[in-house]
Amino acid sequence: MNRLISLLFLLLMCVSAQADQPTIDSVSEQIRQAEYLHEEARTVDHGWVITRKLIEQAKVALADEQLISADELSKRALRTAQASVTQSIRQEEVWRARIPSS
Amino acid sequence: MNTNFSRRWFVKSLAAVAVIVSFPGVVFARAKGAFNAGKTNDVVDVLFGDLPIEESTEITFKLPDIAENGAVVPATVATEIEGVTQIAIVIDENPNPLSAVFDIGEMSLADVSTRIKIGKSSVARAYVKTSDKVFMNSREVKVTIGGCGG
Amino acid sequence: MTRGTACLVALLTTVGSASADPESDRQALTRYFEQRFPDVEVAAHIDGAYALNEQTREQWLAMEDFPPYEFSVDDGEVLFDANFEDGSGYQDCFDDGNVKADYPYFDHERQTVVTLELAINDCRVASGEEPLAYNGEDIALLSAYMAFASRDSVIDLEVPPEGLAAYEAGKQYYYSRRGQLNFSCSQCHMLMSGMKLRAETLSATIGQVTHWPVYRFKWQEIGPLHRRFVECNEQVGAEGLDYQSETYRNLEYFLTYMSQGLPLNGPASRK
Amino acid sequence: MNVKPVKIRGRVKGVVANIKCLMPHPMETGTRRDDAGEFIPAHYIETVTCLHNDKEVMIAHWGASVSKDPYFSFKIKGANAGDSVKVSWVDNLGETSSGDIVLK
Repeated sequence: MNRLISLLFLLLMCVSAQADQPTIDSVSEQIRQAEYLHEEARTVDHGWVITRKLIEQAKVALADEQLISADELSKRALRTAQASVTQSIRQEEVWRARIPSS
Repeated sequence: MNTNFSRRWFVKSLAAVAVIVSFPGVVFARAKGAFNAGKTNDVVDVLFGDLPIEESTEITFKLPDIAENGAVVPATVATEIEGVTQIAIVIDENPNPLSAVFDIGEMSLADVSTRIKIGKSSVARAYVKTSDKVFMNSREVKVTIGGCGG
Repeated sequence: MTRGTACLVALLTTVGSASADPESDRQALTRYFEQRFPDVEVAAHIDGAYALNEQTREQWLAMEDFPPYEFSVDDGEVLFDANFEDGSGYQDCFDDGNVKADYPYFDHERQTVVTLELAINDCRVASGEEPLAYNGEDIALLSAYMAFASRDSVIDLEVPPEGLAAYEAGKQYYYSRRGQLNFSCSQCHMLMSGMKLRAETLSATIGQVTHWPVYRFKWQEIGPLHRRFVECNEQVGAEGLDYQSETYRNLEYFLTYMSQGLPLNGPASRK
Repeated sequence: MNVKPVKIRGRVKGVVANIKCLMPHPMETGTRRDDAGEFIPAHYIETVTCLHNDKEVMIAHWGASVSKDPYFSFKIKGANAGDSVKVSWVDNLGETSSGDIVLK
């Protein structure tokens, strides 16, 4: 299921990259994606503090109609949310390597 | 012993700006000025007036080099010097450098321990007063910011 | 040791064993710390970082001489002795309080790890009392009293087959990187144990749970183990979870097994 | 604040009694703020009086920079088992408490 998310996410990133001028819709969409991926990470105890902060800041900026900074903040929130999901997937595979063997 | 104890106190309390608290049989001075002083020199003036102050290694002044936590720093002042009447602990960099004063009665040894707050890295001083002289020993205490910095 | 063999040894020691059972995990971890700290007794690790740093140990012993958590133990005893509305009391669930060595255990009915804090609330609810908040003062005071009453009893955990999944979940949590800084608990408390992060000496995995609850001078009050889990999470940029959440209980389950056979020495003071 | 008694431990070795005590007290400096950002008023022990068989042997004067739940240890000469030791404090708000033991 996780693998599907990362592919879905990469697809979304390509689509939104083409939209030059941020709009309320494009920014809201990025915030929604960030929230979705952040929840995804939290369900496996891999939520990051920075993601929640960036999402909140993006929402405040959007509410103040600061489109440019809201767009930038939501993109950063999306990147950190994605990084936390990637971390959870990666750790699933590699954590056993850290156990001291007999 | 008791009368001799209070006569010495009576003289001292006249000099210092003191809040006289009625205490059965003993008049004592809280030396308010000393605790409100913002600099070590002012503390020393109020506590010891113009008595000569002499550095001395006769005072065992136990304090950690690096404090585990600035809020609770174990401090011990002990000395074999004869005729000690008072011990004071002063932390230069604290907003109010004077931390504690101990009036040592005849039947007490000059050996006290407590735990004090140190705001930031500072020189700490232990003063030991006899009837006519004051001895002082000092040492550096480092106070670090706690946490792993994450 | 030449650079080549060092890498070889590092490779060998980190090659993970298949899903080993708790006892061989514990033995492997014990060997790791025996090799890393040859002149530190395994049992000494119950003093955490103070077993690995002489200078801070001296200060700590000055604090332990007459520690401020004694008031929490006294207040906890008052709470422990008070009866519930229905006349029963904690004694009916925990005798004289010397029970901490029996926790946490894997509960068959609920198929979950039950910690001492959960058991305290079970006891209250069974007598019609309101459960205590897991981040509240009362439960910290009660645990302080029971930890004190349980001092020197030895951790003797038995992980039943049905409890292996919870044990493995706690183990996975401990060895997984998390948070923005991308650290795992094991990197600090195993690979870097005894070394410093800023002014902090890192304690070893073994002995990490034997002395809770703890009076941290930073908190200026006594606090439970899960409060420390939240703090550690946040220091690597990971979101802290709820006290007594399943993840934290499984983590405590794993860590308690890693201290199997060690004497309890709580409550304790820490910086 | 519900005032709690002073906890005291005393041991006689030879003719010297080593007294250790711990006093529950917040020792607020007056410069700290609570969660709401308001200053917490200064509240600290100002004077500690130590009696041996009801005779004053030591008076300590403390500022607010003595740590919370203050620890204080001192030594008394010419003490033996059966003697009484009492430690009492008064803080800047006029509250007071004490504790006493019989030396063993």
